[in-house]
Amino acid sequence: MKFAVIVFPGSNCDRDMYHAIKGILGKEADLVWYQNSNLEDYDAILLPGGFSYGDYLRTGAVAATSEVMTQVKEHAEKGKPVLGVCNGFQVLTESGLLPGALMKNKQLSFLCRQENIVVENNKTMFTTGYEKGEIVEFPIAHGEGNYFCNEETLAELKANNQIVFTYQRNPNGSVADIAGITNKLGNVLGMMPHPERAVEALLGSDDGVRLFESLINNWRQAYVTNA
Amino acid sequence: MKQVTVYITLKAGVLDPQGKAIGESLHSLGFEEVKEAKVGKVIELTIEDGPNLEARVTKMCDKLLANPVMEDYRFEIEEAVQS
Amino acid sequence: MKQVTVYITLKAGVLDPQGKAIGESLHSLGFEEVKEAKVGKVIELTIEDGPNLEARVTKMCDKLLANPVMEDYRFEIEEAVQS
Amino acid sequence: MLQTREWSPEQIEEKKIYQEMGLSDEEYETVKKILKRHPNFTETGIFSVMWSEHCSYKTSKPLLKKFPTKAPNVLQGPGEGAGVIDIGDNQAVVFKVESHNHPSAVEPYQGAATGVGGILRDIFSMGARPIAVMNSLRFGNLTSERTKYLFREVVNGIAGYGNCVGVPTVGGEVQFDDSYEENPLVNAMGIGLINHNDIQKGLAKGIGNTILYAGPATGRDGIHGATFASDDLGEDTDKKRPSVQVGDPFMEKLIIEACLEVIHSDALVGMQDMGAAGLTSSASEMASKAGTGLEMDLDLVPQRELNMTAYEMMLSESQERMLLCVKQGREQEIIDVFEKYGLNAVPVGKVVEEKVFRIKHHGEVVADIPVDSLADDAPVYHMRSKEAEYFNAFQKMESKVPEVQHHGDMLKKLLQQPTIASKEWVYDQYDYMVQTNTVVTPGSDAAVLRIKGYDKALAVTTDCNSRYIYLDPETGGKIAVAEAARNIVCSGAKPLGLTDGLNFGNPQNPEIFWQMEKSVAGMSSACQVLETPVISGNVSLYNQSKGKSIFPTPIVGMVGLHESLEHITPSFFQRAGDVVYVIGETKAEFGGSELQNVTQGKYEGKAPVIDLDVEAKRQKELLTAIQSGLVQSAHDVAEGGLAVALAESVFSDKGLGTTVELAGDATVALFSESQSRFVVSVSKENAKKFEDMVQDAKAIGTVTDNGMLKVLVNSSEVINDSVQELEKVWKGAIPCLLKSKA
Ligand SMILES: Nc1ncnc2c1ncn2[C@@H]1O[C@H](COP(=O)(O)OP(=O)(O)O)[C@@H](O)[C@H]1O
Ligand SMILES: [Mg+2]
Repeated sequence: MKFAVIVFPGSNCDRDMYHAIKGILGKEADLVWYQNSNLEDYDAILLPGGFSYGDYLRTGAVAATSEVMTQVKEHAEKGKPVLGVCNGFQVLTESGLLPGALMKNKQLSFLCRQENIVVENNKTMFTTGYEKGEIVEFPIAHGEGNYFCNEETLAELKANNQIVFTYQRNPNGSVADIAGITNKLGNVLGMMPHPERAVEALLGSDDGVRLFESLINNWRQAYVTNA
Repeated sequence: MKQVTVYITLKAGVLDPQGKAIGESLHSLGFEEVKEAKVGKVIELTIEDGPNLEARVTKMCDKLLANPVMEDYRFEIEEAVQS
Repeated sequence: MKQVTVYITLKAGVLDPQGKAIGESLHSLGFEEVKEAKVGKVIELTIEDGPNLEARVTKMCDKLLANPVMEDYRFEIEEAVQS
Repeated sequence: MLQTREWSPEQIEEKKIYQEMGLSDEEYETVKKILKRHPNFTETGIFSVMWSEHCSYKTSKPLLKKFPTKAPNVLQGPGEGAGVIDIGDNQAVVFKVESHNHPSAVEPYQGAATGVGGILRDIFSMGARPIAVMNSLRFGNLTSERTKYLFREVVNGIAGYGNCVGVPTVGGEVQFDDSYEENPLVNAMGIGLINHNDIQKGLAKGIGNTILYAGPATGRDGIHGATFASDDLGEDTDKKRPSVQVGDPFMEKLIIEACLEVIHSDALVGMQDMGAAGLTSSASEMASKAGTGLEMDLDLVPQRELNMTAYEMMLSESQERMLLCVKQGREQEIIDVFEKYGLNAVPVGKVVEEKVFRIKHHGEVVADIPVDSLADDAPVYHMRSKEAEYFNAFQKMESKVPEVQHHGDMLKKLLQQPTIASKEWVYDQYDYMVQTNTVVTPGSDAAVLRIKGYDKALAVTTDCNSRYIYLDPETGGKIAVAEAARNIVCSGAKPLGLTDGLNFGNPQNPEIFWQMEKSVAGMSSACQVLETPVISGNVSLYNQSKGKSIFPTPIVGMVGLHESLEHITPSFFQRAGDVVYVIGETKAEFGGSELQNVTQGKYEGKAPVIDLDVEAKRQKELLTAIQSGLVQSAHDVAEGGLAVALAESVFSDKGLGTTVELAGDATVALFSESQSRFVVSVSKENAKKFEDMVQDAKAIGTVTDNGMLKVLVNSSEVINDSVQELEKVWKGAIPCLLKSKA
């Protein structure tokens, strides 16, 4: 299984994501510069955290208009996995791959710390390695992670089981404590907490390993075992 | 040359913590008469004249400048002052 | 009730990285006709009527709303529309 | 802005325009001698910034010479963008501290932000990837609205810049004292990691080679910033205000990546950032260091504003700009790398044999200066030094023990003093985890960063208790270095070396210069004994306003090496049942203590005594014990004394407590700030071995699981408080102060 970590100008968790996949999980991964890229050969696309384009105008907004996002959309339409973390989540909502928007934290300041995250849906290709209702520890580090959507959208998210992660103690004002959601199909996950920062006990938590393992196992079952 | 001013404000019903914080600070400075504060953005664009300017600015707003999930926008077009 | 709209913009010569990024992004979306983009803030205040409104708003701007080292401001006062 | 019109060379002399720019009469005469003519307006500006304290260290140079700067593992000492120390495996650590005090007083958000940006450029201009930043801050008491605003905005600015560039802010310190009311201190320390063969120098070598300008266009930002930084913050600061420098961390992030890519090209000869005094200092220093000269054409310099003069371009401090020396004919290879990141890189000049600094603008030579005269030949002053009156008086004072009625209440009070209180409000706003190396996050003695792929880690801390230094500069200087080393050792690392940020008042005042002299002497002797060379640093003088000087504040930024990840040791207790030790004896020492501040509202008397040999011995023994796997936790005793150190040792989510028994006077035992002490916890099984190894360790109690902090003195209970309660007031203090109305 081969991962692409998309690097936008201003991405800054790209190397951390790469380290998690390659260094910790031992899978193939490339850092793919956003320009002149070709995503066809990759099985999964990872949109890392950071401040693409300085987060100027709105977080993720400028990156969302870049050509590479058209390729990411095509990839997603084929049902292949896309994971956006932090700024990656913001890019996904801005580009319309996921509903809603991410606004300034309600207390207005950047917030960095370990958070308890509840696994609400363990049936997605990203979360089969967790128990439903399990509480995991992922770090957060964002100034604009306050998930917002209107009531209709929220009802839809709930009805389709698209809410994958919630905060045990809402740190930023997100609607319905939302920390991560998928698209309807379930192959595009956007989340504010950083699973790639939670892959080594030495750094405080390795709860994120199972997220990547789930992805790898589900991919193997879908594309290798049945092939 | 035209001067286009785009005003971007949060949609009604969207929480505006920044506006709230400003309102509170104004109160604590003694400006009790302020009932509400809301914060938005202004983007001033200097644009070369051409046909369909309005339609093009609308496109810029829809594609990039405003996020329809949470924001409304409006804009004004004026002659640019020469500098 | 009055509706006061405060426009806050960067002083001339102060670097506006945000405006620059927006301008470049508009270019890459094909809006080559955009020569310059600048970003500012609008703050909408709903204020109880009273004497010296203008002087008071000026004070609010000087004390809190604008940063005199980097920003200029101007404001408009209108009758508030009843809601 | 300083001036809008350009005076003629004769007018500059007649009207003494040079004085406004910061040159003294004698200095101006020297310039005339060097040039053998009158300097023109641009040249006068160039001399004035290059000869400002900020760039030339003209008053501090003689003192800086006293620092020990050499050791077998020092690969680069002071003189380049940052110092470099070997850490084995062909790797090295790069670090430096930089001040941004004056800009932060004027515009706290941008001042602090650009401070972070500047120190990062010092790091990556050496070719190193920045792996962490620290910040050392000083403000007035958190009671005035102005101080709260400065504090909030400075923290905001550091977060805004550091988080965006993706370099973790892993620690620092904040202290609050009256003396910083008008003149806050904002010092930032950058740390980078590099392979030996990647080390770059800022050299313009090779006659005919090209000088490339990389980064955003030049505007009229911060013109005369270096001079401004070397001047008092007076009443007329508003008028003198240079147009503010605005940081663009997004731009910096692109520059970092481009520069770190460019260093692998052998077309690159040298690289330096444009820091204080912008194009002038970077260009002239690159030539001067290389023994060459340099010609530059300002028409080629990218410009953000219209009609900029040569003077403005040479003195602008627009941010995020770099200057590179590139092999002739191979410019395009380098330009391509910058273009990949959407950045400008343009040739603006070339290296020449004649040792000259020659600037052209609109086809005319606007500056023609012997290049060495700007750097090496800058004036050096030996200032008059005079022992401070107050020092004499303080030395004669009897040391007295402040009166404390209820020790438990006093502990609570101390924990709420902003200097002691939890800094969570600060560091929660910093992304301290990005790059996924931060093993020990802010909130401990030193931050610890592992090095991916190796069984080793780096420990980093900044320290400086300026109250002691004020009372007794020499002793205080020793303590600052010793305390930094203590923090490194507690984390389980061996101190490697340090960088210093010397923040003082006006050196023309002999008593201030005496403070500088003495604290540098104290620091130097501690560096000798503790074997920590000074590899880089920064000087910020004239930190005073309205005639009031700041406390002398020579900040120490220290880096240490964990030889194995196994050695990483937490600063708080780990397990109930462990034995609690205190290393070192406690004497009645309250001069400059937090207790003195709380009970008397001022600092006076003698600073605590320090014996450097004892300090070194204890640090060595403790480190050996840690490396032998005997230690569960180690924490140094600092502000607030043993009681505060014990409280900090039980603050964690483990629900632990402790019961300890002390002897002697309760106030002394609990709150004295005697030096060279540590609180250590050791498992029962290892207790004997630990005691054999650490001679001055004394068992005082045990770690409990009852969540209570209990202290008995002479067998009677003086404190028995819920740890949760204590932690609550400790954590709540700063947010609470920020919210409360003046
Ligand atoms: N300005 C700051 N930025 C980041 N971390 C800070 C800052 N100030 C304090 N801290 C963190 O809070 C902890 C306690 O700081 P301090 O009381 O200065 O410790 P010590 O006395 O042990 O040096 C340290 O881990 C330090 O890194
Ligand atoms: Mg400490």
